[in-house]
Amino acid sequence: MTMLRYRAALNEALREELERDPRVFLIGEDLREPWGGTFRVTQNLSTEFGDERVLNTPISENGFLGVALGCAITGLRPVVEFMHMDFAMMAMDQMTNQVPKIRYMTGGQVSVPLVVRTPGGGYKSSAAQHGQCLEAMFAHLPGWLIAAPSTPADAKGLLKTAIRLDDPVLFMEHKHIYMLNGEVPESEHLVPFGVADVKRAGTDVTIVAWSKMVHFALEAAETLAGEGISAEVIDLRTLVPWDEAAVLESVHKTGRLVIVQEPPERAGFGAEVAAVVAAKGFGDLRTGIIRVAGRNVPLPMAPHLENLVLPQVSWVTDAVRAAVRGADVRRANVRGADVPASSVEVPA
Amino acid sequence: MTMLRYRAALNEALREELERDPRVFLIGEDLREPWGGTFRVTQNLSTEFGDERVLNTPISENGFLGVALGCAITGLRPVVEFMHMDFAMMAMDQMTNQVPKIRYMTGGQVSVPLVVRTPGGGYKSSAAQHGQCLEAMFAHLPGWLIAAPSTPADAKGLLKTAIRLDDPVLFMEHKHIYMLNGEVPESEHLVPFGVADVKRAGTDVTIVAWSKMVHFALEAAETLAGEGISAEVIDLRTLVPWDEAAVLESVHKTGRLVIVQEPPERAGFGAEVAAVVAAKGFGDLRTGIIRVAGRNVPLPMAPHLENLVLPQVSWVTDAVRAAVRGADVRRANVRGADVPASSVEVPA
Amino acid sequence: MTLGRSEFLAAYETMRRIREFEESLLRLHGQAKVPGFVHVSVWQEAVSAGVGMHLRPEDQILTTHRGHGDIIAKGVAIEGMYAELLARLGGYCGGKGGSMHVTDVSHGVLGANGIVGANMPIAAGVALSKKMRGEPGVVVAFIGDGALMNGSTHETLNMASLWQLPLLIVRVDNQYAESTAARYYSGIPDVLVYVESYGVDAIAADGNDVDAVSEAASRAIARVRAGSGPGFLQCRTYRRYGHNTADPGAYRPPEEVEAWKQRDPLIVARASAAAHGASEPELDEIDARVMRHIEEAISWAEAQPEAPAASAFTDLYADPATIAAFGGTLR
Amino acid sequence: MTLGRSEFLAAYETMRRIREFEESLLRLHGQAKVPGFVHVSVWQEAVSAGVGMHLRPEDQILTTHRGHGDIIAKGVAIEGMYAELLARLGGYCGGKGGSMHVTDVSHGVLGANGIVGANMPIAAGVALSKKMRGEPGVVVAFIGDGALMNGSTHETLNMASLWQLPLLIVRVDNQYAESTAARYYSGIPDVLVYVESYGVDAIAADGNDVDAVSEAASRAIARVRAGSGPGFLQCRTYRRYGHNTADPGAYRPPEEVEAWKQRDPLIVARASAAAHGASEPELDEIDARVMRHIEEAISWAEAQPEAPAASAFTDLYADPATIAAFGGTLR
Ligand SMILES: Cc1ncc(C[n+]2csc(CCOP(=O)(O)OP(=O)(O)O)c2C)c(N)n1
Ligand SMILES: Cc1ncc(C[n+]2csc(CCOP(=O)(O)OP(=O)(O)O)c2C)c(N)n1
Ligand SMILES: [Mg+2]
Ligand SMILES: [Mg+2]
Repeated sequence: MTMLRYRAALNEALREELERDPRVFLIGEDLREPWGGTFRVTQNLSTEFGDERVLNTPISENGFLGVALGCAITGLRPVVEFMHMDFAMMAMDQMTNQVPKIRYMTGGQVSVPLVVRTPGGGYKSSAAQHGQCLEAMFAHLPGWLIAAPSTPADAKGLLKTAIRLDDPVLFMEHKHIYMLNGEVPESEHLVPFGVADVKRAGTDVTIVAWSKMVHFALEAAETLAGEGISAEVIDLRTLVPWDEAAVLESVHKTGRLVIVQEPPERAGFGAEVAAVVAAKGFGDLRTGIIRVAGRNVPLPMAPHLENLVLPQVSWVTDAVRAAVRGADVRRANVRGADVPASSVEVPA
Repeated sequence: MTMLRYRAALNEALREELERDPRVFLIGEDLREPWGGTFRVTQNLSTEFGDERVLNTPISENGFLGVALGCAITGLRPVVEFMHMDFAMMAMDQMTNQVPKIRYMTGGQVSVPLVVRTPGGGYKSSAAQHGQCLEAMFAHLPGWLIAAPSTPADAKGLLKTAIRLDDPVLFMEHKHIYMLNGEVPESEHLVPFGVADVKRAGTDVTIVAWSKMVHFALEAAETLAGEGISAEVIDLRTLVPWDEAAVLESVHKTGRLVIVQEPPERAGFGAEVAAVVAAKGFGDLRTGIIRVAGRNVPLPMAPHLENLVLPQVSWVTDAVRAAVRGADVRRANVRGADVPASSVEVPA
Repeated sequence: MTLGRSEFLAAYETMRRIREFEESLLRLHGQAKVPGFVHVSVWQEAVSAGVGMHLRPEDQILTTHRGHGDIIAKGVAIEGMYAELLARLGGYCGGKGGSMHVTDVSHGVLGANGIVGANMPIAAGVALSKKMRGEPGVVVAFIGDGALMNGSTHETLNMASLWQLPLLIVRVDNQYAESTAARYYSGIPDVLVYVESYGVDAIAADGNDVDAVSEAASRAIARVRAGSGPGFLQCRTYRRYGHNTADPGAYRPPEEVEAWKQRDPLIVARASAAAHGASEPELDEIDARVMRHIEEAISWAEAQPEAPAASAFTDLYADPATIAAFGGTLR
Repeated sequence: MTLGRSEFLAAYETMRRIREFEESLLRLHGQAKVPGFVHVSVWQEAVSAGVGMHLRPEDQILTTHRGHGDIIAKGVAIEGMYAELLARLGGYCGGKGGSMHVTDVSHGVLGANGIVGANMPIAAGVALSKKMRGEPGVVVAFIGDGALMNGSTHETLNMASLWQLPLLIVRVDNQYAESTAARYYSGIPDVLVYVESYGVDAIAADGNDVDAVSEAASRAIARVRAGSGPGFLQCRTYRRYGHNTADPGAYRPPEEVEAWKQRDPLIVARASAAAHGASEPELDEIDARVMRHIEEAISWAEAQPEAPAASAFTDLYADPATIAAFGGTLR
C-alpha cells in the first residue's frame, strides 16, 4: 500500500499497463510533457514511453476517437482521453454508432479493446459546458462498459482492468476528487467490473452512489450515525455492469433505498437503479425509493448557484431521514418539504 | 376531422405553421421536391413555400443544427429534420452543449424557438445505425422538451404546439407508423405538452407507453380484456414534461404498473417513470413495477433477430399477466420465467 | 488504355459480377427476400474494380452504405454476402449487419458503414495502426461525393497529413447525395484543390472507364504504399438507380440519366475490348459464367437456414470476463 | 500605418482596456474572487481592437473561451463583465455564464463559447438569419488557431460559401492549442490556401500590430458587408500567459516568449505613436484613465450583492406555456 492521489493512481495504472503491454498507447489532447494532460493524469508518460506511445491530437474528438477505434480493431489497445466529459459530445457519432456497435454489427469479427477516459464533475464553477456527468447516456447504449471510481485504489484497479478487457470501456473520472488521497495497493491491483463495494455497513437504509457522490454518502452516514440511523453505503464502482445483487441484498436487509447521483435527476442512472429495485426488490421495500440528484437545470458558473443545483451532503442526510421516517408506505409522500424536490425546475 | 396518415398529419402541421408564421422555415437534408424528405414528411412544401423556406443542407448535421440555432436566437423559428434519429449523434455537441443550454448560460438573453424533428424506430430491418430511439439521452439534458406522438392527431397537434413554443423541442417521430391512418382535427389543433392521453380506461393495471409502443399496449389490453384483465393504457405523448399526475392517479387506482419502451431497457426513459412512481406512488403499488423494453443489444438487421430484440405485443401481455398475478408483494419476483428478462444480454 | 489483356478481362469480370450482384439484390428485395433497404452501385462498377485490382491481401478497405462493389472487388465471396443480406446462416455478420455493414476481416474488408463520413477516421486509425505496428499495406476509405461535406472529412484529412498515414480516400462522385445535387450541398469550387490544401496528394479519374480508374488508382496506391503519405482519388460517375430501394430518382432529369446510360462502364469496357486484345465472345462467356455463379450463389444462400436465434444475443462483448460479469460470475 | 490619429488613440485605449481587464482578472482569480478558470488574451489585444473598431451596432460577434478582448472591443461595458465573472447581481448572464459565456445581445455579442469550434456554425446561422430577414450587418466568429482542426470549421466554411453568408471568421493564431504547438496538430501547410479552397476570401495580418489588423479587417469586413460572400482573416499572434489560470505555460521555450514580449501590441503601438501624430503623454493619460475606470468598475462590481439564489432556476425555458407545463398547469 502507498498513499496516492486519485490522479496519481490513474497515472500509475497507465504506466504499469504501458509497461506491461506494448499494444497499449494513449491518445488525446495535450497528453504529452511538459503538460501531461489538463488534469496531469498522463504526467511523465510521454517522457518515459516516448511520443510514439502518447499521441497528442488536434482538437478533433470525433476524428481521433475514430482513429482509436481503427487501431483497436486491428490489434492495438488505445486509451483515449477526452479532456472534459462534455467534449465527448463532439465525438458522439463514434461513441454511439461505431465503438459500441461494431463488434455486434460485424458478427464478432472484430473486438474493441478501447478505453475512453474522461473526467466528469461539477463543483468547480466551470459552468454548463465543463462539468457534466453524462454516464447515463452511455449506460443506455449497449456495448459500453462503464466505470466510475470514487477512490484512488479503485481508480487504479478499475483502470487496469479496463485496459485489459477486450471490450470498450467508458471510464468516468471525477475532476473534483483528482487530488483526493488514499491507500493504493502496489502493482497488480485489478478490480473487477460488476462488483460493488460496501463502503460502510448499516441496517436502516441503503445508500447507493458512485464517483464523487460516494463521499457525500459516507459523510451523510457518519452524521446519521450520530442520530442513531445506521446507513449502509454501497459504491457501485461500475455502472455497466452494475452489481444488482449487492444492492438487492442490502435493500432486503434495510428495506429503504436512497440513490445519490450528481447529474440532473431526470433520466439519470439513478432511475435505472430505482427501476430495478422497484421490480426485483419491491417486496423488500418498506418505503418509497428516494433519489438525491442534481436539479434539472444546466450548471451555473457562480459557486453559490452551483451549490443550489448540485447535490449537497445535507440533501443526502435529509433524504435518509425522510426515508427512515417514512414508516407508512401508503401514500408515503417521500418528497416532504424538508427533502430537496430535485425535479422542481422552473419556479416563478 | 379528416383521415390522414401520420406522415401526412405532420406535413399538414408544417404547412399550416409555414403559412401562419413567416419566421418558420425548414432545414435539413433532402427536404425539397421532388423528394420531399426521405420519409416524405415535407412533401410539396418547397413547391408551395419556395426554396427559401425549405432549405436543403449538406450532410453536416452538427453544422446545420448550429446554423439553425443561430437563426433561432435571432428571431427565426427553424424546424430541423434529422433523417434518422441515429444521425442526431453527429450533431451531439450542438444538441447537448449548445441548443438546450444557451438560454440558461446567457441568463435568458436569448430564446431558442427551434424544433428538431427526427424519426426513431426499429422493426424495419435497418440494423444498428438506422433504428435507435434515443429519447432518454435528451430527457437527461435539461432544456429540451420532448414529444413522441403515437397517432396522426397527436402528431399534428404536438408539432404545431412545438413550433409555437419559444423553447427547443425534440420531436421524435416513428418510422414504423408513418403510414398509420387516423382521424385528425382540421386546422387549429394544438395539443399541449405535459398532458397524457388515457387511450383506454382500466382498473387492474396501468400500462404506460409512448410513440409506437402505445399501439402494442392497446393491442395487449384488448387481448387481456378477453381474459378478464382490465388494463388502463396511458400514452404519455410528451416525455419532457411528462404527466406524472396522470400516471400516479392511474396507479392509485390500479396498484400495478407496466411500462413499455422500445429502446434498450437499461437507462431508458421507462426507468424514469418507474423511479418517480417508486417514489411518489409507492404506497399505491401492490406489486413490483415491470418494464417491457428492448433488449440491451444493438439492433440486428435480420427481421427474425430484430423481433427477438425489440418488444413484441406478447411481451406486454405476458408482463401484465405477471403483474396481475403478483399479489404477494413480498419478494414478488416479477421477472418470472414467462416474462421476457429484458436485461439478460449475453447468453452463453 | 493501360490495362493488359488479362487485367482487362479480370476487371471486366469483376464489374460484371458487381453488376449482376446489385441487379439481383433489386430483384430479391422486390420479392421481399432481402429485408431492410439496399443501396446499389450499378454504373459505378469501374471505380470498385479499377481500385480493387491494385489491392493486396494485406491492404484493407472501409466503405459506405453503397459498398457492395468495393467489397466484391476486394475478393470477398458473394455467397457469404448473399447469406448476410438474406439473413441466413453463413452470412458474414451472422445476419446482424446486412447490406450497410458487410464486413469480412479475412479479406481486409473492415466494414461498410451506415453513417455518412464515419468510416474515414476509422480508416485513418487502421492506417495508423499499420504504421505503428510496422505492417505493410494500404488502407482505402471509399466515400460518396456528399460525404465530403461532413466534418469527418476535414478531421481525417488533417490527421492523415499530419501523421503521414498510409491512407487513400476514394471519392465515388456520383454527383448526388440522395436527392441533392452537388450545387446544392457544396461550396467548394474544386475538390482536388481543396484536398491538396491539406498536403494530401489528390488526383482524378473518369469513374466510368475502368482503364482510367485503374491507371490513376495504381499511381495513387503505389504512392501511399511507398510511404509517401496519404492520397485522394476522385472519380466522377453516376448511379443508375435511385438512392436506395425506396427512391425512384425523380429529381434527376431523364436526359441526364440517358446520357450517362451511354457511359455505362460495361458498355465503355466492351467498346474497348478489341483494343485490349479481347473479343466479344470472350466477354459473353464471362457474362455467362458470372450469371451462373450468381444464380448458384443465390440458390446456395437461399438454401441455408435462417441465422440462428441465439445469435441475436452474441457478439456484443468479446471478453470472457465481461460476459461473466453480466452473468454474475466475476474473475 | 493606416490609422488616423483619433482612430489610433481609440484603438490604443481599447487595447489598454483589454490588457488591464485581463491582468486584473488574473489578480482577482489569484485572490479567489473570480471562481472557475479563466483564459486571458494578453498580447492578443491588437486583434480584438483592430477588428472591433470596424464593427457597427448591427454587426454581431461570437467568440471563444478567450473572448474577453473581442467582447470589450465590441463595446460591452466592463462593469457588467466584472459582475458576471464575480458572480454578482448585474452580471450579463446573471452569474450563470461566467468567463466562457459572456453574452450581451444588446451590443451584438451573441456569446463566448466553451466548446472549441462550436461558435462557428452558430455564427453562420446568425449570418443566414440576417440574410433571410434582409437585415444589414456582418457576423464575426472569432476562433483560435487550434479550433481550425475541428470538423465544425469545414462544415461552416462550406455552408458559408454555398449560401454566400455575411460571415467573417477571424482566426486568432497564437500558435498553440493549450500545450500543443501547431506542428503537432496541423497537417495543413498554408491556412489561407486551405480557406480559399472553399471559395472563401482569406487574408492575413500581423496580429500584434493594430494598424495591420485594422487595415486587413477593414477590407475584409467591407467585402462581407458589401454582400460579396464570407471572408476569413488570419492573425498570427502570441499569448503572454499559459492557456488558462491553471497553466504556467512550461511547454514554450523562454526565448520564444521573450521574443514575443518585444512584440507586445502595446509596445508596438507606442513605438508608432509619433507616426500617428500622437504623443507619449497622451498615451500615458489614456493609461491612467483606463486604470481608473478598471478600478472603479471592480469596486462597483464587488459592491454588488451576489447574483440572487432564485436565478439558479430561471432562464431555462422562455415560453410561459412551457413553464406552466412543468408547474402542472397547462394551456
Ligand atoms: C451522418 C449521416 N447523415 C445522413 C445520412 C443519410 N444518408 C445516407 S446516404 C446519404 C447520401 C450520401 O451521399 P453520397 O456521400 O454522395 O453517397 P451516395 O449515396 O451517393 O453513394 C445520406 C444523406 C447518413 N447515413 N448519415
Ligand atoms: C471540443 C473541445 N475540445 C477541447 C476543449 C478544451 N480546450 C479548451 S481551449 C483548447 C485549446 C484551443 O486552442 P485554440 O483554438 O488555439 O485557442 P486558444 O486557447 O489558443 O485561444 C482546448 C483544447 C474544448 N473546450 N472543446
Ligand atoms: Mg453521391
Ligand atoms: Mg491557440
